[in-house]
Amino acid sequence: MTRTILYASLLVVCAVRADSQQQNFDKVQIHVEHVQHNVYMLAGAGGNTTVQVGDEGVLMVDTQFAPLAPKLMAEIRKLSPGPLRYIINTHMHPDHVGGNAAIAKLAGSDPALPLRIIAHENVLNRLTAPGEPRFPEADLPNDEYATPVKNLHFNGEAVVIIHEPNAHTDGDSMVLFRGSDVISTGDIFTPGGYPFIDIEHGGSVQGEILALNHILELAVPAKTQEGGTYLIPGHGRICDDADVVEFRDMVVIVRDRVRDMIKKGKTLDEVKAAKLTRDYDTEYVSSGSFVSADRFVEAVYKSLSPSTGSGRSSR
Amino acid sequence: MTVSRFAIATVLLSFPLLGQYDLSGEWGARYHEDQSERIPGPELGDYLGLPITDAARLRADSWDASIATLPEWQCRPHPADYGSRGPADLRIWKEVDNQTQQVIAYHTHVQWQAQERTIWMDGRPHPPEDAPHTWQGFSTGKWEGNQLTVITTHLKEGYARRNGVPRSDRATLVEHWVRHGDFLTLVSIIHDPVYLTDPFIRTTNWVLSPYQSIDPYPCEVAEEVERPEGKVPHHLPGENKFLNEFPDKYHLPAAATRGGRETMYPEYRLAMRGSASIVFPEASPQYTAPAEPQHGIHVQRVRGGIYMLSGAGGNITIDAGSEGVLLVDTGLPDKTDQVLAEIGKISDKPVRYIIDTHLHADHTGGNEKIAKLGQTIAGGDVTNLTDDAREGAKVIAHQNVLNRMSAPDGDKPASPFGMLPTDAYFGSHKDLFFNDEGIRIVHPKNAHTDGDSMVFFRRSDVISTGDVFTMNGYPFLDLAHGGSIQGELDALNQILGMVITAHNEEAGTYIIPGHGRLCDAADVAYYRDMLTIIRDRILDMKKRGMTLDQVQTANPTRDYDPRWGATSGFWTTRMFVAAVYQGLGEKGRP
Amino acid sequence: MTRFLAMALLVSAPLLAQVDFSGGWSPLYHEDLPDRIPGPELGDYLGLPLNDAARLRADSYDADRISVVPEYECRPHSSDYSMRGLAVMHVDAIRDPVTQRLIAFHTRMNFQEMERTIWLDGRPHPSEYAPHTWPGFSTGTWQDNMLDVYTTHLKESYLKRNGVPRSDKATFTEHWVRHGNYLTVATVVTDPVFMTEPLVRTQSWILDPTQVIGRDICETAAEVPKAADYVPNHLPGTNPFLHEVADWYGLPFEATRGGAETLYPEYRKKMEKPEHPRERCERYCACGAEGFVCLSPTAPPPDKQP
Amino acid sequence: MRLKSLLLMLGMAGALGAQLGPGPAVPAPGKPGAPIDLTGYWVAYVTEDWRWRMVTPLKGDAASVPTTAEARKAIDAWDPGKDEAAGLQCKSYGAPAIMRVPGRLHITWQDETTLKIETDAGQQTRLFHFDGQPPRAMAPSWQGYSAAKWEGALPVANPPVFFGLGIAPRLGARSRSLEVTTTQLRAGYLRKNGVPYSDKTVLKEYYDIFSEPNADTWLMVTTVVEDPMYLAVPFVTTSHFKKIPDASGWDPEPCTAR
Repeated sequence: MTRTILYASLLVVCAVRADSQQQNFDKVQIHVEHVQHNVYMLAGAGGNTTVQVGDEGVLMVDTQFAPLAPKLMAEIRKLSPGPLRYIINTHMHPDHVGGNAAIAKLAGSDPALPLRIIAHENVLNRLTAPGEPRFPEADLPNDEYATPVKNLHFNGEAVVIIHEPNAHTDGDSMVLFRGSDVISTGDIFTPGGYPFIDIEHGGSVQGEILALNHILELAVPAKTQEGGTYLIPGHGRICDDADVVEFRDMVVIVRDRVRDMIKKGKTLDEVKAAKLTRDYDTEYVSSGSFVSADRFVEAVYKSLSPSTGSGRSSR
Repeated sequence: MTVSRFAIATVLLSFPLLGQYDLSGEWGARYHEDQSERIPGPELGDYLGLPITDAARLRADSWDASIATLPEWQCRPHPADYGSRGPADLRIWKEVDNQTQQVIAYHTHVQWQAQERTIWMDGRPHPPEDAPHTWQGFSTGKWEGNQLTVITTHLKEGYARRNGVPRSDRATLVEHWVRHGDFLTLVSIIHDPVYLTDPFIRTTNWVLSPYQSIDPYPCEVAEEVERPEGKVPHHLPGENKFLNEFPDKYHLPAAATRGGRETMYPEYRLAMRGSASIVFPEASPQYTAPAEPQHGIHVQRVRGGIYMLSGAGGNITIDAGSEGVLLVDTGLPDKTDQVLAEIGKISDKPVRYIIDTHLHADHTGGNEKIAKLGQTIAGGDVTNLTDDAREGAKVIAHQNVLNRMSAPDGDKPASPFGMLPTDAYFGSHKDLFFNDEGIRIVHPKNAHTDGDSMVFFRRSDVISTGDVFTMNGYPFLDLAHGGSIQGELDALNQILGMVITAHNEEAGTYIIPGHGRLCDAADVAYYRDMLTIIRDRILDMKKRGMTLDQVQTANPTRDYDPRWGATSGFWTTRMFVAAVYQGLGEKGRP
Repeated sequence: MTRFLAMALLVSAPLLAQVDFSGGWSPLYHEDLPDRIPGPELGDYLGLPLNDAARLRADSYDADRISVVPEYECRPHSSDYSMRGLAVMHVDAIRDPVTQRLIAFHTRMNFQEMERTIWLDGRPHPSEYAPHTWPGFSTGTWQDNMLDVYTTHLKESYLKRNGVPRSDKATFTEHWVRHGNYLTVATVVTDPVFMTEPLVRTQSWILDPTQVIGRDICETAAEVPKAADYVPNHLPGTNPFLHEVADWYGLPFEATRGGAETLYPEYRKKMEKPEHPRERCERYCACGAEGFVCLSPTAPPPDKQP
Repeated sequence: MRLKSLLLMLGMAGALGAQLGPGPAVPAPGKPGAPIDLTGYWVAYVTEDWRWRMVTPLKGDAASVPTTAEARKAIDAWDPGKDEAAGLQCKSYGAPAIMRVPGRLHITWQDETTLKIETDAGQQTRLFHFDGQPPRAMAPSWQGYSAAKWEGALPVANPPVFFGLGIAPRLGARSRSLEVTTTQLRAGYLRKNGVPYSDKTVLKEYYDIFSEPNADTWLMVTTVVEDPMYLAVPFVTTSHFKKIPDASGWDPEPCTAR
């Protein structure tokens, strides 16, 4: 019974989040930041957008919301006049896939080289599952993959799309631009706030930790643990290896604390009452943050407790 | 007055050139010869009219069509010599030097897999032997009367017929293009010392078709078949059941379908009717284009600050940039001065790091001298002592290399202290950040030896593999130092896992082998397929209880020997087969 | 020619209102030497205006993390703590080649080669999306002979090397002033996440013309085998070492927990008696005295009261 | 044309001179020339050497002080009882140490050339004399005799002669710092647990003011203690005080030896 209630509340929250964004889109400014070599970050509303430009055309990771499409395309056109060849969706949430159709329409598509919307198979499954909010056909990925890794070679560099099972959701993808040495992590890594572990859509804290450790394995920092591989998080500023370490440690330490209380047979309410994350709340919870401390602890609790642990990671 | 004489001279000068024909235009293919072989594709076992050797025949018999679904082969295009045999609508255009209005190159675009070739007309030499080989090779052309004669070298391994008949990467292609009004004829002659007994000649025709438009041909790899890592589909010798399908269906004598030079001559019809004593004409000699003579050290730029130096023992990778120089391997000791001279031409900065891919002397010979001249990026912790910054370059290698080199090895004494690695790592990998790019040193277990390292320059997209991958012969499995066939195969598959090709399975990640030319993913894929097939054959023989001698006499590698085998030297084919045989334990994972 | 002279005079005039900090400076560890060189004791939050969140973060810190988590091995001090650590400093003045106007000071500390640039040419701070770095982004303005430096975009780091956190939302101001061969820098760290009020500290250097700064190279090496998701930490309430500093130095345990009120003189009246009063100093007593190297503590471990 | 531009330039130089402040670079001594306002109430903000200032350190603990072997003997011989008996409770409140004692300062101008600093901890009073006279011979005392001056224009190595045109010589940067030299000190303690300084000690102090974006105003005192007998090198510490609006929290208490 409780699952459906939570499920409904989540939907509401999702909707609310989407709606609350609805009205003030016209005030949203797109901020362009050059990350490294031919990769740029566009921050507006919702998830960050990554853009890779070069002589073969443009590749986008995540497209935020439909009303922002004109502004996003305007900024992209300043970076490159080339054709938009690929859109990669890091996962299914509306603040990352919302603009797919609008961007595709604005960018236009050459029939010989059709625009490809790439995402993991589970994203398509989730978006077309009954009960999910209806998405227009054009928003949906048209080139889903089911293997651990999907390789592209675009704009003179290797683009490696890596599936991280059961982390933020069960359809997460990270994009490594090997030549530019930048990783677009999607909502697996959100330096400004607690990770949103979406249990209902297959997320789990074990998968989240494995995904964060995988980022650390992929990233090669330069001198004094800084620079080298740069990371574009789902939300928040451009980061590097050291920022991910702090985030990973937080998730592991909170997991240790919740696991310790589960071993002692504590209920979810007792765990919440213990305020296990009070030393991290001042850093990761701010007025606008989407994941409250309780919600994060609840997701960790659900992932770890054997009975309802739906999103256990297979890897 | 002077002006006119000049004008006349130029007119005279250019006159003979006008005699050229112009081949540019859109040409529609005509499949009026071998249409069933060219469009639907050849039947399995159909080697009719091919002057192939026994080795080629075994290669073709072992070929399993489903190999084409391996990720490495899904987007493989037809190489230059077969482009005209597949769907071959053609577009030719000229590239003209606008100063001299001379034709400097002809470009061709073939419909299947949108393959493009450049035929250089400006008389430039062919690149040296260890330049990378490509699908379309390196072509130079010149007019002989109304015929354009084109010589093509540096071709990747391909096929004489796409039912598995191999064409080696040591082949040379000679083409003659002739235009008769609206008809274009191509005579293509393949000289392949490895798999052909005679030059193999074929002709193809096109008709001018100005309204033709050739579509783009994007191809992207997608792994759709669930199969265990490292599996390569092939038939064990003698177990290919499809070979007699072709003769039965078309009522042909089985022997004829096995090909061979005799089947090319009219006299063969008599042979087919049973008369024995027929003398066939002598085989004419195979032509090999004169590659630029390569003696001593040769350095070529791979990409960014990465150079490959060959000719000093094992290949040496030089990474030169703002922070200094990093070397992968240091070659033979007696070549060190030449190596240092070449490095000096590339960068004036000191050598900071030396990475040893493994312990053999042809890769670590120069450690002592080069390291001593180098200057590592080091220094006292916080004591501000700067003098130990000049203790020489840092030598990085796997722990096992240090263990083996610092201990006496049979009768050989331990290596001198200066040769030893100064910074040994253990575990699966070690990372460096040098010259503005991440460098990942990967340790494959028990491949060539138990101390192998492969170096992956991530942003330059180049991998130095050491002797795990060598283009000049079978891999030297050093069992005494921990090498093994299974480890070797895992290492090759690990390389293929890191490699991402640009288009049509070519370029993208470049690979510097321990010995031989600069390669890319397709070369490694061929090498991995060869080794997997040989391992399967020997494993199968071992399971059937054959002893090592019986296996060696059965000669399971005879179809690869002409290209990779050796009958003398320190690593012969028999020693290779023995190493594989011993490396496969009783259980011997397939 | 004369117009040129006039221009030269005009241009050089404001230049003079500046002080040259360039040169080699060696740190004077005449304050908090045991805390700065050997390193702070576990649980020693003396003199830090911490809030509860910071206290729990510090209590959960396990010093083993530096060797077990490879990403921590080569982590340098960020620019605020590098004033407190091994601070042999070299300062270079960067001048615009055309106008010879001072546009930046470039400093380099010997520990982990911490380099930073203090921009004096009035350039703006980068956007909120720009990456944060260990040295942060610093701009300076002159107040006659005092240089005020304002730094943002700092990575998360520490106020003390025993786990007391300093968040990446902190800003950091410095005030550089030179008196003859003495350089004094007041540092003010404002961190809304972990501190209830700004932390002000002051450090001094003396000019050292014969100074040599070498290299301090660090390469991570995973020497301790560990599970992928293992981060050494003490679960809340299980850190056994928090009473050590109070026992060793005969201090009231409450005071070692830090907090803004312990910084003011009136706190001396509110302090309780130490749980384990001591007579003589047993640890780092002569740290800094002539010819005495205080790297090895002399005291036996604290008497383990129940 | 050349003459006009020369005059123009002279004019500018003159204007320029004015812009840099009245006449010679060195400000007038005492109150009139004060580039910074030191007056008011200040509270010590103990974020450094906490356990050597807020509590009496353990006997023998002289960490951070570059003591000589001679000083070690005196440190081990410290006996608060003996000091109390001899009425020397204020030994650790002498000028070289007073700024390290946690407490409040009240700074006022006693007259045009004398600055007065009173402390509530130990109830000490220091007088900074700006009159520039040589120190008057007096009996050594806890606070000694302090001669003060505004640093004014920082000394410039070699002011070049400028073509003899009388243009103002090159000026050092203007300074806002106060420099105080204190001599004739009575032997005392740098710290409450008997870390000694001898009567041959010369104390040099620099006072600076800085303000923070959150409108806090801070006083920073850099103290340089030179003592040939007990200090191997000059002992340099810096203390900082936050400006407080009024005397609230002023808590005068006598010296204590413990």
